[in-house]
Amino acid sequence: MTTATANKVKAPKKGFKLDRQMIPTLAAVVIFLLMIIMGQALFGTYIRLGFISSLFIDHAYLIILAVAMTLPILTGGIDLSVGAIVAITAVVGLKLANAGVPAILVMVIMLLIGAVFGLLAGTLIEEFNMQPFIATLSTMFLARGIASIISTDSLTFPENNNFDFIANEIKIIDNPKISNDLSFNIGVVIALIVVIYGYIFLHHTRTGRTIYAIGGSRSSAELMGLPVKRTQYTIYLTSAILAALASIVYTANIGSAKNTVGVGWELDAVASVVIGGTIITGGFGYVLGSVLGALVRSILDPLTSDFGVPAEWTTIVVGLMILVFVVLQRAVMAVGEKK
Amino acid sequence: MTDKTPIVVMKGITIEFPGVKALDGVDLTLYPGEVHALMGENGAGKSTMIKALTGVYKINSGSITVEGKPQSFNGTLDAQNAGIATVYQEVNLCTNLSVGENVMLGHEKRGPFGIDWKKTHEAAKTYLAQMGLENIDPHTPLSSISIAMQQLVAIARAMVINAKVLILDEPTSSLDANEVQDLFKIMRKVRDSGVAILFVSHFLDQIYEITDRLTILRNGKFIKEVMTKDTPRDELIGMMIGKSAAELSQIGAKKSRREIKSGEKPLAEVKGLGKKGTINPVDLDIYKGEVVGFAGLLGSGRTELGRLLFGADKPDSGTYEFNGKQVNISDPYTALKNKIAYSTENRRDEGIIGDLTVRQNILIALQATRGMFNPIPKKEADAIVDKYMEELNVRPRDPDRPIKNLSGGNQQKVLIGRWLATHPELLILDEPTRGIDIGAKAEIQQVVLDLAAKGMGVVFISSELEEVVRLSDDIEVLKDRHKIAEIENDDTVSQATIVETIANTNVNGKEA
Amino acid sequence: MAEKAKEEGNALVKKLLSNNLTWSIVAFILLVVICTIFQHDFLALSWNDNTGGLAGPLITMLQESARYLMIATGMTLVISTAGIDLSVGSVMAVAGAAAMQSLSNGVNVWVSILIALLVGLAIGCVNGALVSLLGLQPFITTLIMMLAGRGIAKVITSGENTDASAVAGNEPLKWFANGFILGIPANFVIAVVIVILVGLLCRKTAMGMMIEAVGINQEASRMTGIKPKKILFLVYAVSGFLAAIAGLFATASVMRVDVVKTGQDLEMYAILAVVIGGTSLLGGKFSLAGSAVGAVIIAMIRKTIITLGINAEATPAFFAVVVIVICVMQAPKIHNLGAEMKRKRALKAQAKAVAA
Amino acid sequence: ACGSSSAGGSNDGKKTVGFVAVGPEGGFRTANENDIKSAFKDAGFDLVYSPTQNNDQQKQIQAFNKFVNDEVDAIILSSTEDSGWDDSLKKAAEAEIPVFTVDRNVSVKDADAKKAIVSHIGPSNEWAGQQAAEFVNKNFPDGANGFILEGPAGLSVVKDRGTGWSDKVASNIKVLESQSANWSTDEAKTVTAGLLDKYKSENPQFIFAQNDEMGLGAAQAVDAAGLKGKVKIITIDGTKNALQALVDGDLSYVIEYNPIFGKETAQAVKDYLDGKKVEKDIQIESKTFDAASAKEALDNNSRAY
Ligand SMILES: Nc1ncnc2c1ncn2[C@@H]1O[C@H](COP(=O)(O)OP(=O)(O)OP(=O)(O)O)[C@@H](O)[C@H]1O
Ligand SMILES: Nc1ncnc2c1ncn2[C@@H]1O[C@H](COP(=O)(O)OP(=O)(O)OP(=O)(O)O)[C@@H](O)[C@H]1O
Ligand SMILES: [Mg+2]
Ligand SMILES: [Mg+2]
Repeated sequence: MTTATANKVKAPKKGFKLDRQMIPTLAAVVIFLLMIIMGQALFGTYIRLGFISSLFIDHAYLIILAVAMTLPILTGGIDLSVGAIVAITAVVGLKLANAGVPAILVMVIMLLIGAVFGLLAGTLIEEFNMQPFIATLSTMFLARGIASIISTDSLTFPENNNFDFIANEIKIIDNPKISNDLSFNIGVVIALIVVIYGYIFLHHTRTGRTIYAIGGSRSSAELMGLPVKRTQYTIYLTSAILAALASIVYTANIGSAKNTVGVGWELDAVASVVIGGTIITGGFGYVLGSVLGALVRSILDPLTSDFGVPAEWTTIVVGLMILVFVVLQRAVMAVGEKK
Repeated sequence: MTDKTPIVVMKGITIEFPGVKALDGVDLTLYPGEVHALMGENGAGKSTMIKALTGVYKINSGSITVEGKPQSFNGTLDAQNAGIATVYQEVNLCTNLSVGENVMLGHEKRGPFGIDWKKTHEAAKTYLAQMGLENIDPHTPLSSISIAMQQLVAIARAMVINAKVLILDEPTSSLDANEVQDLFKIMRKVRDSGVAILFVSHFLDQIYEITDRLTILRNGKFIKEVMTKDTPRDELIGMMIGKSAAELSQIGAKKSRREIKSGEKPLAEVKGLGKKGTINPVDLDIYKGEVVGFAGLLGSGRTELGRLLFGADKPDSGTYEFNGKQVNISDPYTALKNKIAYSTENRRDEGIIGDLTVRQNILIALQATRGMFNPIPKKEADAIVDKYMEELNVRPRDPDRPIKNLSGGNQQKVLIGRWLATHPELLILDEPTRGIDIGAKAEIQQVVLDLAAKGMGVVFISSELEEVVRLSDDIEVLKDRHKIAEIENDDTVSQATIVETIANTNVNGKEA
Repeated sequence: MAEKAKEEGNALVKKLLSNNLTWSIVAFILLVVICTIFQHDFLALSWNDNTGGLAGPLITMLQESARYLMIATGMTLVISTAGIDLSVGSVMAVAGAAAMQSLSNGVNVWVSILIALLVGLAIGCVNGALVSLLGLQPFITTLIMMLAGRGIAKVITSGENTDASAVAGNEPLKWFANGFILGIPANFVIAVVIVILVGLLCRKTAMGMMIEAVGINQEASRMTGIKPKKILFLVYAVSGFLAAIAGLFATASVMRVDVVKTGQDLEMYAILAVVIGGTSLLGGKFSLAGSAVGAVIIAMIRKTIITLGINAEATPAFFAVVVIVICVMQAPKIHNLGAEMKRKRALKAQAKAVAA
Repeated sequence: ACGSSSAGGSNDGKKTVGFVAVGPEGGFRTANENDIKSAFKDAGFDLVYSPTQNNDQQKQIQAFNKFVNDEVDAIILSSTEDSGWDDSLKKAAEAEIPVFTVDRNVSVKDADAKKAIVSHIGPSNEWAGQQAAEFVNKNFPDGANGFILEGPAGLSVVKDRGTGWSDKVASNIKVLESQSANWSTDEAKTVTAGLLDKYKSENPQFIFAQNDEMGLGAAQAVDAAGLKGKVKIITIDGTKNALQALVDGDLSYVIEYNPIFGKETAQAVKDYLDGKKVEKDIQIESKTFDAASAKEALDNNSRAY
C-alpha cells in the first residue's frame, strides 16, 4: 500500500518552496540598492556616511512603526491608530516630563498608554465584532482627540529631564566634515532591537505562527484549535505599544512634540509594509521586508527633491514611484510563479 | 463492551439555527478503544453534532461530559486541551503556509531560541509518513498539493495531538482505495492504543470494515445506537432513510456501452491538449451521449485535465474542436458559452459562493452566460430553482438560505444543479458524489445516465473506481500526469483491470 | 391564535433588532434628540425667500450629506468586491479643480461639469485597470491614487485655490450645490436619485449579485463564467465617477476648490458610512440603503458637533465615541445578550437537575 | 563626486540654497513659496526645494538634515512647527551652514543651535490677530456678539492669531463660539450656517475668520441666511479673491499677511554669504484693507496673488 503511495508522490522541485514568498522582499532589496546607486550617480551624496547615518537616525521611528504595522497586516487586519498613538503618548509624555516626572517613569507611562489603546482596539475587534479598519480608525480619532484636548501647544522637554540619552549621536567615524561622519544613536539601536524582536516573534514563537495562520484563514485557524482571540489581542497590543515606543524615539530625537505629530504616519507605515512585500490581505510577508520598505519610503522624498520636481508634482511623483515599485514587484512575482 | 466507562457522553443535545432545529435531543456515547460511526443522510446533523462537541456551536440544551466532567467548550482550542482532536468535513488548513507548518501549527517543537524549525520539520515528516506522505517535503506550500492530499495532511495534523478522542468527519470522501486502507491501518493502531474514534462516512463498506458501534441520526433526531456487527445493512439503511432499503433506487448493472457509429463526429475532439507542469499532452474524443470516465490515482492529473477542458486553466499546447468547430476555450466564460460546464472537486474554494443564497448559487452560472444586464425573469428563475432543488432533492427545500449553511452533501447537490441549469452539451463532473449519502448518490448517478441518454457528453471523474467502471462508456486512465491508456468499457472490464493498467503501464504507454 | 401572533411579533422584533439598519436609524434619531435638547428649534423649518427653499439645521445637514451619499455609494460597491477605494477624497479635489479651473478659463459651465465628471471617471478607470488587469492590491493602488490625486488637483490649478464664484454663467453649477427642488436641497435630491438609480441597476439586473459573488469568492465566481476583472474595473470606475459628482457638490457649494482641503479625509467617512450601513469590509453582501443611512449619519454627527459647540480639539474624540457606540450597538454580542443569558440559565438549571 | 562640492550645480559656480518648505496649499502658501523660488532664481542662486506633506514636521527635519549633508551654502526654513529644531540646527552649525527662517520663527534652546540661525524674515501672526480685534473694537464700541473660525487645532499660526486677538479685544466683545473650519472655504460655510442657526437669538454681528478661505465660506453662509451686510466678516491673508469680496461687500475687513518677501530673503542670504552683516529679525510689512483700499489695490493690479 505504502509503496503505491510512494511512487506517485514525487518530490517537489528544489528551490521553488523558499523563493516565491521571498521574491517581493528580495525585489525590495534590489530596488532599494538601485535607488541609492541612482541617487549617488546623479547627485553624488547618497553614499555619504552622513546621509546613511541620518537615513537611519531620522527614520528609526518609521522602522519601528513598520514592524508594528506588519503584525496586523499579516492577519489581514490593519492598525490605523499608530500615528495618533504617537501623538497622544508624546503629548502626555512631554506634559509629565515638564511636571517633573522622571524620564524613565515617563517612558513607562507612555508605553502603558499605548497598551491601553491597543487593548481597546483588541476589545472592539474581538468582543464587538468590529473590523480592524474601523476599530483602529475609531481609536485613531479617539487618541488624536484626547491628545488635542490635553494640549495643542508645542511642548518641549525641560532642560534636565529629557530623553536625550536616546537621541545623543554616537560617532563611529568622526570626520572633520559632518557629512562624512558615521553615527548612530540609541534610537537606532532600539529600532534594531524591535526588528530582531519582530523577526523572532513572527518566526520563532507559536503566537507568531498563529498570526500567519489567521492571515491564511481565520476560520481555519479557529477550527485548528489555535488561540486566535488571544493572538488578536496580542497583535493590537503589540502594535500600539510599539507605536508608543516609536513616539519615545521620535520625541527624544527632536526634543519636542505636539498633538499634530504623526498625521498620516499610519499610511507611511502601511506603504512601507506593502513595499516590503507583505500582502495587505494577510498571510504572506516578512518583518525584514517592512524594514526595507521603510527605507525605500524614506528615500523617495530626497530623490524627488533632488530631481527638482515642481512643487505641485511631488505627490504625483512619489505616488508614481511607489506604483512603479509595486508593479515591478508584481512582475517579478509573476515571473517567479511561472518558473 | 459495556464494562468500559465512556469517555464522552452527550445527552439530549439540541441546536437551533435561525429557522432550523439542526439537532433535537441527540445522544452520543463514545467508548475508549472503539471506532464509533455517526450515520445519517445529508443534512441529518452529523457535522453539527461534531461541532457541538468541540465547541464550535453553542448548544441550546443538553449536556456534554468528557471523562466524567461536565464540559462546555468555548471553541476548538478548549476541546483540544481536553484531548479531542478533530478533522472537520471541509479541509480547514492554511493554504499560505507549508505542509509541515500546517501539520505542526500550535505544536511546533521548541528549542532554546523559540521554535526549532529543524526539529519541527522532522516531526512533521514523521507524521506525514504515517499518512503515506513520506515523499512530501514539509516545506512544500500547501496550496500546491491537491485537495485530497490536503485531507491527508489534516489527518496527520490530528495525530500530533496526543488525543483521547479522535474525530474524523468524512475523511475518506476524497481518498482512493489505497489511501483509505492506509488510513484504516492508522485508525486501528490508534484505536488499539485506547483512543475513542468518531468516524463519519457515507460508504457502507468502510463502515462495516472499521467501526464497532453506530449512532444513527435522521432529520436531526436521534434514532438508535447499535453495534455494527449486529446490524444488517438493510436495517441500517432503513433506519437512516426512514423507509425500507428496498425502496431505495438502485442502479444495478453496469451501463451498456454506447456504440459509436462509424463516421460520427465527436462532440469534443482534443489533440495534444496539455499544460507544462500540470498535464502532458492528451488526445481525447468525447461523443454525444457518452460518459467518459477518468481514472487514476491521487494526483494523477484527472482534475487538471478536466480544468483544461473547461478553460479554468489555460492550456499551452493542443487543439480543441467542439461540435465540429475549432474553439479556443481560454476561460470558463467561453466554455460556458460553448455549452461546456465543469463541477469542481474543491467545493469550498472554487464551488460555492458561501454568502449567496441557494437560489443565487443555482442561477449564477446561467446568468453569467446571459450577461449581467439580461436578468433571468423571475418566473423562469423560480421554475429553474424549483426544478433542480426538487430533482436533486436539496434539503432543506428553502432557496433563500445562504448556501454556506447547508450540509456538505446538499451543497454538492446545489452545485450540480447550477451546472445543469446552463444546459451544457458537455458536462465535466469532478468527484460529483463526494460526500453524498447513499440514497442521493444513486440518484446522482442516475442523473448522469439520464443526461447521457438525452445526448449530453459527460466526463466523469471519481476516485471511486467502482462508479467509474459502472457508469462509463470509455475510461481514460491517467498516471503521473500522462494519459496512459484508453479502455473501452465492456463486460470484461472491472476495477481490477484498471488497477492493473495503472500498475503495469509506465508513462510512455509501454508495459512496465 | 394569540400565542401565534405573539410569536410572530417576537420574531419580527428579533429580526429588527439584529438588523444593522435599525440601529443606524436609532443612532440617527438619538443624535437628533441630543441636538434638539441643546438647540430647541433644531427641528424647525422655515421658508427662505432668498434661496427659494426650506431653511433650518436639518436642511443644511441634508445639503452636506449629498457628497457623502455619493462617495459612500461608490465605496459600497468597491467594498463589496472585497476592495477599498482610498482615493475618493482626492478624486473629489481633482474633479472640483477641473470644474473650477475650466470655468475660470472661460469654458462653458456644462462643458466644465462634463470635464469634471470625465476626469473622475478616468481616475476610477485607472484604479480599476491597475487592480483588475495588473492584479495590484486595492489598498495600495488607491492609496497611491490618493497621493497622486492631490498632486493632480494642484497641477490643474497650479497650486492655487481656484475661485469661480465670480465667473459669469456659473449659475447651473451653483444651483447643483445650493439650489432647491420643491424646497428641498437640489444636491440632496440629485444624490438620492442617483443612489436609487444605482440601486435599481444593481438589483434589477444581475450586477449586484455578480459584484457580491466576486467579493465573496473570486475564484468560484470565475468558475461560474463571471469575469471578475470586468466587475472589478466597473466598480472602481463607478466609484471614481460618483466621487467626481461629490467633488462638484463640495466645490460648487462655495464655487471654489481648495486643493488641500476639498475631500480631505472623506474616504474615511465614506468607509465609516458603508460599515455603519452593514456592509462588511471583507466583501460580499452589500446594502446601498444602509450606506445611504450611514452617509446621512455622518453628516448628522458633524452637524451635532457644530450644534453642541464641541471644541475643535475635542471633535475627533467625540466622533470616535459616536462611531464606537454605533458599532457596539450593532454587535451581535449585544443583541444576543438576552438570548445568551437565557440559554446559559437553562443549561445551568439542566446541569443542576442532572446532578440532583 | 564626493568632496567639497554640493548637491546641485556648484559646478557652474552658483551657490546652492536648500529650501525646507511646507508645500503648495493654495492662497498664502503658494504665493509665498513661488515668490521665494523666483526671487532666488533672479538673484542667481540654485534653489533646491523640498516640500512636506500634511504639515509633517518629520519630513521637514529629514529634508533639513539632507541639506546639511549635501553641504548646501544656505538653508531657508519655513517650518510647520516652532520647536523641535535643536538637533538639526546643531548639525547645521557644525557644518557651518547658515539658516534663515521665514514666515514662522523657531524657538531654540540650545546655544550651538541658535548660532546656526542668521536671521528671521516674515510678517507677524500676532499682529494680524491684533488688527482684527482692533477693527471689531472700533466698529462696535458698544459691544457685539460674534464667532471665530479657526484653523486646525494645534497649529502655531492658529494660536498666534488667536493670541493676538485676545490681547487686544475689548471686554464688551463677546465670542459666542470658536469653531475650527480647517482653513477650508467649504467647511467654513457649513460651520457658519450651523452657528447662525444656533445663535439666531443672540444677534451675531461679526465673524473673525483666521484666513481668507474660511472668510469667503462664511460670507456665503451669511448671504444664504439673508444677513449680508449685517454681519461683519474679518479675514486674514489678503488674497485677490478676498479683496474682491471686500469690494463686493461680502467681507468687511481684510488683514494682509504678506507673503511677498522672496526678494528680502534672497538679499539677506546674499549679504550674509558676501560677508555683510544681516539683521537678526527682518519684519515684513503688512497692510490692512477696507473696501476702498481694496479697490485701489485691485485697480492698479499690484497684487501678485
Ligand atoms: N450555520 C448553520 N446555519 C443554519 N443552518 C445550518 C448551519 N449549519 C448546518 N445547518 C443545517 O443543519 C442541518 C444539519 O447539517 P449538518 O452539516 O450537520 O449535516 P450532515 O449530517 O453533516 O450532512 P452531510 O452528510 O451532508 O455532511 C442541515 O439542515 C443544515 O442546513
Ligand atoms: N507528487 C506530487 N507532489 C506534490 N503535488 C502534487 C503531486 N502530484 C500532484 N500534485 C498536485 O496535486 C494536484 C494533482 O492534480 P489533480 O488534482 O489533477 O490530480 P487528480 O488525479 O485529480 O487527483 P485528486 O483530485 O484525487 O487529488 C495538482 O495541483 C498538482 O500540482
Ligand atoms: Mg457533514
Ligand atoms: Mg481530482
